[in-house]
Amino acid sequence: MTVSSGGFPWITLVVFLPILGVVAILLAKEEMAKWIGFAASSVVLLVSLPLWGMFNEATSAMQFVEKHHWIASPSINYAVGVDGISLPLVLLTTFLTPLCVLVSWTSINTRIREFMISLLVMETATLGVFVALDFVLFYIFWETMLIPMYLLIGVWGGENRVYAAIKFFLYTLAGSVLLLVAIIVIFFNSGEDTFDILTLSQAAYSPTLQAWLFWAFFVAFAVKVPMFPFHTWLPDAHVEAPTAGSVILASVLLKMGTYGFLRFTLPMLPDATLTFTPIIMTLSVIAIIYGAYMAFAQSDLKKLIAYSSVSHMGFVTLGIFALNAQGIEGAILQMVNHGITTGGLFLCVGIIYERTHSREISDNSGLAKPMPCYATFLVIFALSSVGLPGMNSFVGEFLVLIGTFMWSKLAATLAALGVILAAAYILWMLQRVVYGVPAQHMLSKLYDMNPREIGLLLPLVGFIFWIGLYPKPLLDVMHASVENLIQQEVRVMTVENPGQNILESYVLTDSSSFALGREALAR
Amino acid sequence: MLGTLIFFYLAGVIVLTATLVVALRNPIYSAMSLLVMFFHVAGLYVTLHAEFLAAIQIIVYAGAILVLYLFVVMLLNIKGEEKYNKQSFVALCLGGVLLVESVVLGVSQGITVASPRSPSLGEPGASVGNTESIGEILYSTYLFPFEIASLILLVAMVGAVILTKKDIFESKSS
Amino acid sequence: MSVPIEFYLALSGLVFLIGLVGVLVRRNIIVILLSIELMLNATNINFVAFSAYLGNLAGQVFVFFALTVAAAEVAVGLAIIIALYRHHESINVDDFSLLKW
Amino acid sequence: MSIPLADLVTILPELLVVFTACVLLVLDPITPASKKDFLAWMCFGTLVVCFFVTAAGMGQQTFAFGNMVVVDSYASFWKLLLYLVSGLTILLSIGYLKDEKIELAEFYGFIMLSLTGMMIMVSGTDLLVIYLGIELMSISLYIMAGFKRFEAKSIEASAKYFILGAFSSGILLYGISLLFGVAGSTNLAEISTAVTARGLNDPLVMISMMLLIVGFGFKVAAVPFHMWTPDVYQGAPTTVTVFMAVASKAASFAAFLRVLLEGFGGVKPNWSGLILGMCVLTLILGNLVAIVQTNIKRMLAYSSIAHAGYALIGVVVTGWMGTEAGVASRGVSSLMLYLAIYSFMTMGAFTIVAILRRGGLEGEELDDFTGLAKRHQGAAFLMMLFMISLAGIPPTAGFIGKFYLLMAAVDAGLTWLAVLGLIFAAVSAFYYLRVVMVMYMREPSSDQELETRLALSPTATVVLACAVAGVVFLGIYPGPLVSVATSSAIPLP
Amino acid sequence: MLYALIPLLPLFAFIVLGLLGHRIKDRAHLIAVPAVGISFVLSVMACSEVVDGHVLEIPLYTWATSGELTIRLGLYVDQLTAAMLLLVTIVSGLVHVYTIGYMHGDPGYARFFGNIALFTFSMLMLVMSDNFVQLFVFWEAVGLCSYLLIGHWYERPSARAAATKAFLVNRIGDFGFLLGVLLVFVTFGTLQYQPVFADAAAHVGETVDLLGAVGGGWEVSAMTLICLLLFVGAVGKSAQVPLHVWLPDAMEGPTPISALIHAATMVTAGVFMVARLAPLYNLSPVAMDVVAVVGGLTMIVGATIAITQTDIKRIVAYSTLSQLGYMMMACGLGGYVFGIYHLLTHGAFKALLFLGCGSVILAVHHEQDMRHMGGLKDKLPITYWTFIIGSLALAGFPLTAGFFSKDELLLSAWNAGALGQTLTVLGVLTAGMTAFYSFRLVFVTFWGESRVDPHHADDVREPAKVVTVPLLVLAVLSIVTGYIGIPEFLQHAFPGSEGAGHHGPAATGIMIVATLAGLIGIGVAYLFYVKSPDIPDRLMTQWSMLYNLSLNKWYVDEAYDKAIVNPTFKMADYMWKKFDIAIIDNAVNGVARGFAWWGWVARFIQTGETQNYALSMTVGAVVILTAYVVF
Repeated sequence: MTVSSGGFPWITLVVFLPILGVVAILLAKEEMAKWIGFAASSVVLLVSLPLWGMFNEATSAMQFVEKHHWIASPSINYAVGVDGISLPLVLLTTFLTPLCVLVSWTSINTRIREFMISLLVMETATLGVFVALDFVLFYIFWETMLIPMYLLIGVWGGENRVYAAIKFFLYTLAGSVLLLVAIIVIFFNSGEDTFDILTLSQAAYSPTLQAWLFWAFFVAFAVKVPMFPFHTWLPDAHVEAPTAGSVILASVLLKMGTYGFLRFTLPMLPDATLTFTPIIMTLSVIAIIYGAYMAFAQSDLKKLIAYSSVSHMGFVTLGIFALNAQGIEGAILQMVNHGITTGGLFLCVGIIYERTHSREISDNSGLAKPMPCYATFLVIFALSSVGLPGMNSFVGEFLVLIGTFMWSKLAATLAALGVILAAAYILWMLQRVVYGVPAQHMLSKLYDMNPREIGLLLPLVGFIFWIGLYPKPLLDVMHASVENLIQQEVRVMTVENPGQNILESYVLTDSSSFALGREALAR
Repeated sequence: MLGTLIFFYLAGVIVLTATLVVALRNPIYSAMSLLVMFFHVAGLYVTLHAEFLAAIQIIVYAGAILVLYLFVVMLLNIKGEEKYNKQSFVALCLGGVLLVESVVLGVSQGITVASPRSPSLGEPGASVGNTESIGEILYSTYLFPFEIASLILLVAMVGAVILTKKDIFESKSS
Repeated sequence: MSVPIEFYLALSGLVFLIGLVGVLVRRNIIVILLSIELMLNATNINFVAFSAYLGNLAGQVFVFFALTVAAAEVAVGLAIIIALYRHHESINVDDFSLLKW
Repeated sequence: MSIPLADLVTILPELLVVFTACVLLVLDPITPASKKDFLAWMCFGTLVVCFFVTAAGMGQQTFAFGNMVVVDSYASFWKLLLYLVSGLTILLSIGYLKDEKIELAEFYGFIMLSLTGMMIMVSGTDLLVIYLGIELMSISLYIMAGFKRFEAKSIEASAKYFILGAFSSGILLYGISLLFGVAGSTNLAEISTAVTARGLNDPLVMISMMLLIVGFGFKVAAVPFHMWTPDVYQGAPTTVTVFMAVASKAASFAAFLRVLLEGFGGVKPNWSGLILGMCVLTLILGNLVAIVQTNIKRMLAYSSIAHAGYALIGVVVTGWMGTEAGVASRGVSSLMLYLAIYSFMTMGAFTIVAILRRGGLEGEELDDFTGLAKRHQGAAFLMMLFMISLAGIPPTAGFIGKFYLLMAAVDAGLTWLAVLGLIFAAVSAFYYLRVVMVMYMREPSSDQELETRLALSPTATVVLACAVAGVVFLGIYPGPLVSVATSSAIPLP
Repeated sequence: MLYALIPLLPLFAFIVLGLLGHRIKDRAHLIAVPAVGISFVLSVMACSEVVDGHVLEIPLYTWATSGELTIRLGLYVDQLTAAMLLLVTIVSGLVHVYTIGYMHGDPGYARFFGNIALFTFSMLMLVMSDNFVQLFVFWEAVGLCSYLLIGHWYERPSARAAATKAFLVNRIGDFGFLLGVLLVFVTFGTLQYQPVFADAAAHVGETVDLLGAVGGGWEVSAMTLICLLLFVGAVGKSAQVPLHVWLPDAMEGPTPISALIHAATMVTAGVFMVARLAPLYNLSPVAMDVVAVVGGLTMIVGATIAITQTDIKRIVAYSTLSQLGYMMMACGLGGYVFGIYHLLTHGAFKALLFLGCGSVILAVHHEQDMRHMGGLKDKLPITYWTFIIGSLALAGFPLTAGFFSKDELLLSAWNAGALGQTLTVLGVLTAGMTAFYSFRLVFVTFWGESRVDPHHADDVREPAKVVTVPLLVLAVLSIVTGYIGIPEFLQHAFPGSEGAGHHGPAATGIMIVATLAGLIGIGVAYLFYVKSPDIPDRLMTQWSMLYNLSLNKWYVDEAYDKAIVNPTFKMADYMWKKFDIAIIDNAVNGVARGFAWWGWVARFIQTGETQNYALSMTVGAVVILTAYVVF
């Protein structure tokens, strides 16, 4: 039987259109591959746009829901839908994939067919992760994503690609081991015969169980994010991956982890969340500062950006576990921002790599003269990742900092330090790459960007300034869902100390959440 | 009383010869002592009123199988006097452990066998064991296993041919 | 019946163990097969003893089948030994270990 | 003395298979070498027929030959699986035997006979019958393993298999003899009543159970009784390896489970703990050693050990103390599901190995796969698919199989076991992906380009098609198979 | 609503130049200058509207909402803002004109105009903003502009470094500023000025727990913390000690920039901010004192360094530093009106001085060291005379604008209690030094015989009109601004801060002393550099220690490099290699290697010998049986 939304199956269409593209590529000739790839991904983008238009900001409920029975026992459904949390990420994904195809236009010239296929499968998998409303479905997409990424890195990557690919694959796979078990445990403890995420979010689990599940989830998500101690796969993967790979990796893949926190950890394990918030916050702060600090030491552009990603994702987790509207909305916004900004940076690196075939800063210095247009774009993206006001990242970081500040002045202060560090390494990078003196042996290779490259960077710049100058629309999409999410926590906290809504409990007594956490643990 | 004496004689020889089979360095001697043992096992069967089996024991085991062994030994004329395997000590220990443990178990819990099916047979094994009744059930109750056994023999036959016949493939492929 | 069942059990157990040890200690395949025959005989002793003790023929029939199987195994086994001998000019088990690790 | 017709009808599939085998052996000498394929197709046809016969009788439970044989949905499920596997093996062999120059029609005969043995194993309810079934299956396999007589490895595999097999069946038989003493019969039902009556710590019960577990543990290749597996799998002709790895393992598991549940259902705590230990060891050892293998057949052998470990999780769950009936049957069904899925992916993987030829030999070394994606995209892609599935990564069937096993484990309160299993699934991903890596991310040497070719006979294509269909379809829509397995698990207590 | 155009016009100019710059090239000024011109006119109108005390509020749009946070952007024009508007538009306009000549033929001509247009926009938005976020946004935006403009000639390594340095140091300040803003939100629940000012008084008693959820309970007064944090931003932006190091280096940028950004407008943003947030600062005496002290320190430090520098632009830069010190001090002592007053006049004459330097530099072919100048007063009459005026104003010579503003500033300081009076003394001292170094500059540069590089000693001549006209205008302004009653105008913006009585002994006393100090300074300069030029050298050798201290800017830069910059980079590299890779990553790979190793070990169980296999089976059996026996 079918419990469909009755309406047109938008989500399914968006998610599985890329697969159609794959089929088309298989049928067509090798030369056609990239054209089809581009066509398919653009169509997906076009189809995904109406979601934004038809999205109802008023409700926190899932929208465009489709639900079909898939497996009878245990009842697993094909259930998809979006809310204010997933919608931005879905759009981000659909928006970035065409760019990835474009940037690979000339840089990928071996096995184009397989490349495009991997890219499209990747898109389906990632979209699936963001829209899945059934835990098993989610996990399936979550894992499926590994394969195409593995190939992207391993087949089209740099010198050390195999090592990076296997490391990426095994690390993330091992991470999600506990996730699967946790899913099953939740299933048996929820008291209902369903893997439906929303239903499972409503059920109440004993604090001790929650504590276990929390860490099970944590490992899986933290590896993806990646959070501080689990970050070492990122530099390798980023450096070795082809440009498109890096972009997808940074812009979409990392978001899965933080999305996981938002979608599962917070709503399903409120007590445990409150209990362990301090730990996560600490880790996030460490990630912010540590990542930024590591970036200082890098002479390889991609490595530098990779470590900066660690730092930026630290802001996201920080915001999420601030557990208040500003923090979480800032975090979601920051996911999008990081996608755009870091994506842009990687695209830039890819463009220059195509010319000089080196990622070393020393080889790619002084581009302002020979490639003024490129330099401009690079500066814009760099400044955006510094979190310059008027650009996208500032909004996210600002909100996150507000949220964190309510939780702990100290945490916010340290996090803000990260912003200074970011400025330091990014500007230092600019000073060398953009303004420095060009390396003589490279001069001949430095020609400015062609229309295709400009075309693929312009939209990103557009977003940077749109979000930077008028973030309200994007935020409005989130409000309802985030509010609903926070209510989950409030429910718990009011159990702890009635008559206090979450904001007060943070603003008035910063330490309340900590205390509550302890009690929750004690129970 | 007499029965017990006979049993102990037979058992003693059986164990002895069995040990010799394993202990003797020369395969031929081993085979020979196995032959001796087969006869005594057959004797044991007789004391248990399984005359038919006793006969088969002699015919099949001693007559067929063992001869087959000797035949192969001769065919491949293996020089005797082979050493024991390096692991023999470990093996003996393990065997000992198994023995001790089963004895311990047997003594501690005591061994009880299922109670006789048909008490009507006052002196057990009197009527049973005669060839007729065996044949009877063999072709009625145990028909199905009987057929399977025939298949096993078939397989063995064909398999032996395939494995041993020289230039079988050449002839096929030509 | 004069001889208690335990004696038969002990006997068969002993023979079985001897056979088992034999399989482990001898290197000549033929002797190993002989040891396996010991194990089978031990089984048969059990069956016959039980069947006599319980007074049902099932045990004897089982011996009958076990015997058949033993015969078949011997046939195949010897065939394999011969084929093996063609390759290795030896029938000591530890002489052939192409396949390992 | 008359043979009741009903009984014959009940075992109609067995009769058909045997009949075909005999006909084949008769026809073989009189058919010209060019026509041999006909015989293979004859066997295949028979299997198709049997498939429908069994499928039609699915659901009801009929005993035959005085409760020696039962045809219930449990047995039928396995039989269907066995037909499928044997059929595919036959199809694969048609081409393979030619390539390997061991084109003997008897081969198919052996497949049919050993299939008979397996069918008897899965539907036997009397230890005598089960034992004979095992022997029939094993003896055929001994011979098939040595089929490449002129190759030392093949014969060595055969010999090792034979010696250890005989050894284990000796042990098994002794166990049966003791049980006979315990129950006064070899019928599982009576055994279970006797065992239940005597309870846990009767020495005879204990020893006999120990011996049975050793015997069956050998057949299903559970550590520490697994050691024949790598050598035999590597040495035997690949199609035989497939047959052993899939069919005989499935049949052995089926019989093992039936004996444990119907015979020793009363003393579950007595064996579930043991099986748990074996299960853990098997998981760990299989996966660890597979990491360092460079020969694909051997690697797959170890992986099949590891998979036996996963399947054992199902067995453990059925016997785990404190699990009520629902959980137990979930264990059984998940085990059946897993083995069914495992058959597809293993079949596929071995098929690729069988059809990939370098020089005159088959490409069984990891190195032979280097840069396969360059030359034979299709084959490389399929191999990747099977590897992914074996590693248990969605959306392939392998994931579904693991998923249900883990469900069962967690349901039985063995969460840690589930975690362990998954950790080693991650480990296994390493060696499975290495194959993918070699195929996709390494450049083939120039001579390799010339030497390697794909001996892709039409029949082999069919096999691959089936395997892929299974791996993908069951991965995306496992519903039907799941429900079949669930319903088939019921007859066991 | 019309006044929204004041900032928007420069923005428009920037956008046009940014997109079409490569087309427009040398005609860039045709877009930029008119834009700024019109916004000047509009500013005048705006000014005239608020002159009678009421304010303009122009809401723009809601920027973002999140939870209980709502940020509305808008423009807010009161007298303070109006005055700043005028200053910005005038100086910016003149600098635009001046640039036409100064940057003529520069490859980055259009880019340059684009950037200063952007700067003008940002600066205007900054002064007009009506909430903290907007303030912060443009606070950083102007920083960005200065970054881009300092780095305009990025071929020069020094310029690159200076740009980065400026941005980073500002970032450090902004870090405090940002935290201040956050604290404001947490305390007041809003970020709009008016509501915050409205119930500022209500929150005086409040304290915040510094460590928050981390525990510890370290309570401090919210208001003070807010003010101090925000002031950190001001310290960075207005180059107060200890974050002053970026300003002198910023002189690497083209001179018009130095005039516009690093003298007249951006660097004064800090002072402006303090004045703008007077309602908060007034509530926190502690913060006020800190502001005052820091200002005073900067004042004296800047002066002491300026007296020994030889790069003309740096001299002026350091004087800017110390003048900013004056203003900050004034604000800290509650004399906002006079702080801003001095800010305005200073804006005029300091811009004048910079542009003067510019035209000198232009004349002597981008030579900045005054030891290679001299005797220019005949060759560059206009420059010379305007420069004199500027210097007089800077030295607080009677009847110049500088005289009035500085005088009233010191007076108000004197009336502000003990701290105020000590600082006043310092102020007078500084005034003396100021006079000294500014005239040292004049004498060495324009008097005496020419030491110009002989190659182009002969073609040293007055630059084009576009350069000289702005000089004249500014010269006029640096006189006039003293007479048009700016303080009275500003009074409205700072209720309750009626300037201390202009009459009475204190007033006259201060006036006389300050003037005298100025005159003495000039005299000494004359003595040293005209009468007997050997004195300086003698002093130099006698007081070499002090001399070097001053010459090397108190070694602050070196200290920072040694203490912070270098260690940071070294440490980073070490951490990365020795911790990230050697420990964390190694642990990760170690796990994988571990599994592989165990596999490698375990494979040897598989000896290939059949009987070992049988043995292992037996072992299995034994183990099982033992298990049974034991359990």
